[in-house]
Amino acid sequence: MNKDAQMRATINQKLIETGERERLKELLRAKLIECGWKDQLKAHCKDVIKEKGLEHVTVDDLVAEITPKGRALVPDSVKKELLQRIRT
Amino acid sequence: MNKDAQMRATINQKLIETGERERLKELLRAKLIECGWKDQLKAHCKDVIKEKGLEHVTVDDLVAEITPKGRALVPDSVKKELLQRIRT
Amino acid sequence: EEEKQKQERERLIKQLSHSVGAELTEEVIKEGVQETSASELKYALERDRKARIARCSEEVCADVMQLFLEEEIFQSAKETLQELQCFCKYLQ
Repeated sequence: MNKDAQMRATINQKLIETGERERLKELLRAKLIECGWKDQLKAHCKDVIKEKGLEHVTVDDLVAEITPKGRALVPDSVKKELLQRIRT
Repeated sequence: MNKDAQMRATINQKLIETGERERLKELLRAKLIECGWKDQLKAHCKDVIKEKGLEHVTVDDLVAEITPKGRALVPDSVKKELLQRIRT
Repeated sequence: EEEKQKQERERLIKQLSHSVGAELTEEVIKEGVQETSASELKYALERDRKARIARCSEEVCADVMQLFLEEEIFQSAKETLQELQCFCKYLQ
């Protein structure tokens, strides 16, 4: 294992052991609701379903369609806060 | 002990006893910092570390690599000034 | 004879001064080289460690975010689809 892989494993282990990984997920969830990400995603889901027709769409189709937008809609401030929390 | 060795011992003893030896070394250190010798040495260290790779270099390697340059980089004016101080 | 002795003494002092000067210079060079080598290597290792922490933290952060988004997006898609299907059934 190279040094980077070792370091990543250490950071991950620490996040799990301290329960920080779960706390981070909670923080992300709260932040994304707060900034309207969840609502925007839901609206986008509805648009896709409307466009394709309820009978012809599966969860997997929907996931494939909305994932790029879902990623793009995450505010930089949320990404930064997450990174900050992982670094410290 | 021949005459030369005797005189040499006397001078050295006098330099140590009067604290002049340490003062001369201090003067030399200050002059080397002032003339940029230390900075050049640092830059050379960085080059060697870059060239050899951080994983493959030890303090002893660095010492061996930069000592010749360290000697060559001492300005003549500094050597002359030191000599002048020793004589007086 | 006196002049000769004086000259000899002068020569000796000059020679010894050079020798003491060279000795002191070599000592200071060795100390300086040792100190600089040790500190530069220490700084380089520290810089490397900090850069690695920053790089790996970013990678871990990206992984955490990706896994989280995968779960959330899947949940959102599933919930929205179920919601609309229920609504549709209700209308029918």
